[in-house]
Amino acid sequence: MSQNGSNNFVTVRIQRYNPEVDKKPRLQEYQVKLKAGMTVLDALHEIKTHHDGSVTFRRSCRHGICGSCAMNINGRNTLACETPLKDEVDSRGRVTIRPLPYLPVIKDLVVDRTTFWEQYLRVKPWLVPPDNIPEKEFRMSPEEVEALHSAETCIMCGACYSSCTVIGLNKRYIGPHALLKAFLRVLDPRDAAPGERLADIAGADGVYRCHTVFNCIDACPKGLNPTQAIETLRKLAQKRQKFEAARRERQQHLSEPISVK
Amino acid sequence: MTNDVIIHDVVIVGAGLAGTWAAMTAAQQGVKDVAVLSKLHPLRSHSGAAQGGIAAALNNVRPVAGTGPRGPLEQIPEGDELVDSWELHMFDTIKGSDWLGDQDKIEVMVKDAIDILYQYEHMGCVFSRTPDGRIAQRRFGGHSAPRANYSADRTGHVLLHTIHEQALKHGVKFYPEWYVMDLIIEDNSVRGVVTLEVLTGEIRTIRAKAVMFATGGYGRAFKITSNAFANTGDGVAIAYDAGAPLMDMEFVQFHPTGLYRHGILMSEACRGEGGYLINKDGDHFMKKYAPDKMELAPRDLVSRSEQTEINEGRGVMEDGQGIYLDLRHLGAEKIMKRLPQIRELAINFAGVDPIEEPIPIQPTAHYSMGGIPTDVDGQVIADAEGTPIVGFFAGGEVACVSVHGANRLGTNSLLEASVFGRRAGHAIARFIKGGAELLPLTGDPAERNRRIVAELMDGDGRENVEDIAQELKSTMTQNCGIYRNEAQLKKALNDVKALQERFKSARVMDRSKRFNTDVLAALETKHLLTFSEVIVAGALNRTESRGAHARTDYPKRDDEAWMKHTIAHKSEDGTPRLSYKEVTVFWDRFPPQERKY
Amino acid sequence: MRVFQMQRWSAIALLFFLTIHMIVVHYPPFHINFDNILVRMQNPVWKVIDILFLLTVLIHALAGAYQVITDFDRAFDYRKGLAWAAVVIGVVAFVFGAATIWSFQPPV
Amino acid sequence: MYKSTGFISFFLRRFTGVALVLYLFLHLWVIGSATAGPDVFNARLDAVQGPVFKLFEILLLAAVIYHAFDGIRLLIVHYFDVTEYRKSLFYAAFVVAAILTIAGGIPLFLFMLQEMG
Ligand SMILES: Cc1cc2nc3c(=O)[nH]c(=O)nc-3n(C[C@H](O)[C@H](O)[C@H](O)COP(=O)(O)OP(=O)(O)OC[C@H]3O[C@@H](n4cnc5c(N)ncnc54)[C@H](O)[C@@H]3O)c2cc1C
Ligand code: HEM
Ligand code: SF4
Ligand code: F3S
Ligand code: FES
Repeated sequence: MSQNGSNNFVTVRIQRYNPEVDKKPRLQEYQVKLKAGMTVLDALHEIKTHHDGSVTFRRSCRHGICGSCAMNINGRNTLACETPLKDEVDSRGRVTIRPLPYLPVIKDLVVDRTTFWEQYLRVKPWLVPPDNIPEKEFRMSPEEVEALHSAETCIMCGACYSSCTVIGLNKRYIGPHALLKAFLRVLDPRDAAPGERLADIAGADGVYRCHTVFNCIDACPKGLNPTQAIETLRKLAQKRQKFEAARRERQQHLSEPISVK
Repeated sequence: MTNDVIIHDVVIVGAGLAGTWAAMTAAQQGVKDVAVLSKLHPLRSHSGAAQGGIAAALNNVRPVAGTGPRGPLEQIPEGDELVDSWELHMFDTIKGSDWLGDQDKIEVMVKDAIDILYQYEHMGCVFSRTPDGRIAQRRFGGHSAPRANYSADRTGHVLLHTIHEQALKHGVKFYPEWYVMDLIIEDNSVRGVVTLEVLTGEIRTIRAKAVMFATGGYGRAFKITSNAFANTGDGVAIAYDAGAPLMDMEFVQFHPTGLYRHGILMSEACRGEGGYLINKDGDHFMKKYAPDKMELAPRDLVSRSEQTEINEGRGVMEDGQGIYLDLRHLGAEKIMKRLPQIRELAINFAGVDPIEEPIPIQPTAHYSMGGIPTDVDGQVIADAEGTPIVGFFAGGEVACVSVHGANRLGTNSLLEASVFGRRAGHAIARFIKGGAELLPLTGDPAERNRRIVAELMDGDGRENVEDIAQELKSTMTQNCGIYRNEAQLKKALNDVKALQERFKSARVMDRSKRFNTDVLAALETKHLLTFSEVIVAGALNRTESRGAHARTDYPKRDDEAWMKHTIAHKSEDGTPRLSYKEVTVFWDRFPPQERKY
Repeated sequence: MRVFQMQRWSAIALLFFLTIHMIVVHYPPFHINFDNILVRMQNPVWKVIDILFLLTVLIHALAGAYQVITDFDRAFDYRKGLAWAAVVIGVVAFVFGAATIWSFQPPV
Repeated sequence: MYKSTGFISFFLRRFTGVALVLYLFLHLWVIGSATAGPDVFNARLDAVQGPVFKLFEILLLAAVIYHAFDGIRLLIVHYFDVTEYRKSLFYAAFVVAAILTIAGGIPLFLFMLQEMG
């Protein structure tokens, strides 16, 4: 952190575009005074409230949990609220902010996520519980839960989705976020429909459309790994019957204590 | 401009836990036409930010015998003696509320708690687990047993995603990014809402047989807050303007551990897991203020202790306004496993790795105890006599049931939002199936709202909205914060009024219709100004200290005069008219006691 | 999905065939003419290897081309037709290539 | 366009893949002349073995080797849990491909000079 950054100004370049009035996007520059601990989101706020109220972006929680503020900062998708401004300043004192790529722009940094949510819905994100619901909780071992954490942490920010080259080419692809969700449900011992899920994501627009570009991992602000989830799903899809049988077997014992070794 | 009116059986405003539970439950009960409006995409709701846990006396873990109040926990072996009960949970909540919570309602909440937790689990919520596979629990401030059920430090996140998915499964219709700006109540019954579709800027009326408000809290009226930008108390302000009362608004909880300067929450789970608070001299000062519970005393008490340390010159950081939260002794493994998000936040925002350094923190405005008064079924109450406003429901942080009284215990609000959201869902279903009708409207309510927006966009005012908001937050923090007195509160009241006046000539910078967040910010600021006046008026009148309301000029609790709820109505001239309502107390079971920890 | 699997298995097979092909046919570099190819082709094992090589490379190439094309949003709807086109091209090319390999016969 | 090492590797793999397919069919057509007898075959092959074509062959070699090693990298990712090393794997594939291209290119280049000289 610069000791007293009071004299430092940063040139924040924001891509401006309102498709209702503008022919094409343009970059607009704003000078922002760099304060200690300032995030990119703080800078955007500063600009919006004191320079130009028409600069438009989404935000809410401002600590990386709601998923609103994903955008493209210096060519990289990330959350504006978790990105320190000073880390992004280039040698010419500039930071460039654009909307998430590959998605239609609604206004400035706000993008239309319709396809993103459609794919989320498409994998039926809810749990399908088994018939024998116990009076108390289903028993799951800490290890089983651990495996789910890598998917349950997803905040649906879309950084991965809009960095994926395949999404850039084809919006029919389910996409890393929704496949990660599918992974969460498939691996959950409480889910009674892993077979249908695996069948659904094994089509031409599912796990086999992923070309292992890895952008999704690099973009994910939560450090998640959709690629590995997709690889796992591919393997499980290969041995669907066996997996389903194992699941049925596991579900016989869902209300029994896990035996501690 | 479109004048087409949208019609639904049920309109729920807010897609946090409370709103979504209500919608899902109503749909499950067979109400076909349920719409949920939210100014954010549902999954962006602030419920998702909750970290620590959700309370319920499940009896899965207990303290290891002989290790004291901060020792390790272990799972309770099958068949062993239980350590917790809903009665104990009830007592803790009453004590936490400083005897201002309605005991009959608290009883409903703590009993429902157990069942709702299992329902969450059956719907797929990914909880952390004990070795034998039960839901894991941890300690939380003010609770005398480990009953905070959690999922690492992302509890709200997993609950919100789970319930949202279930609502989708049950065919609830969501309107994401629709801002509700007005509520229509005529002849004491609800008619619908006026909305601004953020994408297009169109202002429309939505008519409905039942309307529920679940718009969350109002922490944004303060400078340092743990609340999201969206928590601007729109619901309380809109309902108040529409003629509904507000209850106990002066009770605002300050959380002891907000990240220094940012206010971002460092979950109470940090202390639940064994973290310490230390001052400039390295003292564990909580020994002084709560010798028994220490760091795990309730929030109002811990925040006041910190503020006292700061005021007496023992704070840390350059301006002495901070305190240290020390986790180092927990060790890297425990921190990474139980508090991963906390570590990430500390590194990202304070540049401090809690494994190696203590985290600078300060008290932060966190939770709104007050709100729209309701009964246990979410039915909004119009006055102290309990007259219902027909068809109007509320739940979650926007409502005041009241189960939290003067101070909420951590983990009780996710619970409240869930339990009373679900109950409201059932009540709404009964209401609709009982033959509720779509009532007619007089005039075009959308029109007056269009004029408000037009005035903001094209008026000739020159006040900057953000400047007004900042000044409001400053005065609220300085004069209506953790400690208050008459002079400060009078100043705050004057300031708020002056700012309300200035807001009349406020004007936004963005003049386009499409996705105009500048207009939203202006409307939100208007709402902040509206309910802040109610907070201050209530605080000024209440000449005692109770829970989160700490008057330096009246430092004692006064059960004789003040064991009652504040009710505020908007009077003709726009100022709040205050009246009071008795607290429900089970005198034989939980009579008021001195509150010591 | 089948195309994906075909792509992987043919890739693994190609690793083997292509390496042989490169080493044997192209190194050390020499001036290629009918006769010096014929020397090798007199051994029928080479003919079998070359035909298998031809088969895998065609599968891999056409599966790859199919993937590349169907990655585009607009082509995605026509993927059935494209798959059949690939099969037809593959069969024709295979017959043609196999005939070529066959024709390396010593003059009678 | 989202630029990253992931994108670069994808683009190169794709570009080389498509180039190789085009080459494959050209190649089939050229040597397909064998069906018409040794004379036609020799004539057509003479036409494509000039120095310029040798240069093309070096490029072709580079394409094959890069594509193959990038493909191997993906196969490794498919069958082992190594996404963590994605960047190192990419650089490794690239470097190995470059070395092999040079090693294989030198004889071709020398041969080209020899043919010319
Ligand atoms: C950082 C933090 C951590 C917390 N941790 C815990 C914890 O560990 N345990 C616990 O029990 N509690 C915790 N709480 C409190 C708890 O999270 C909240 O009280 C609870 O989530 C409120 O839920 P809700 O459904 O009432 O509202 P919210 O989740 O806030 O949802 C409000 C909804 O209303 C919508 N809305 C608001 N205004 C409008 C409008 N004008 N038009 C349309 N829609 C509108 C929003 O879009 C949103 O969907 C925490 C709170 C904070 C701030
Ligand atoms: C040892 C040799 C080879 C290996 C290991 C290999 C491996 C691979 C792999 C793993 C893919 C899948 C990429 C994806 O799905 O994203 C692929 C794609 C492809 N390959 Fe190969 N390949 C080899 C040789 C060839 C040859 C000789 C050709 C051409 C004739 C070729 C043409 C293609 C094409 C067109 C694609 C599709 C492009 C793409 O998906 O990016 N490959 N290869
Ligand atoms: S996987 Fe990561 S990048 Fe993708 S939506 Fe989830 S949190 Fe965002
Ligand atoms: S970026 Fe896209 S192609 Fe696959 S590995 Fe990630 S989903
Ligand atoms: S504002 Fe919520 S993730 Fe950035």
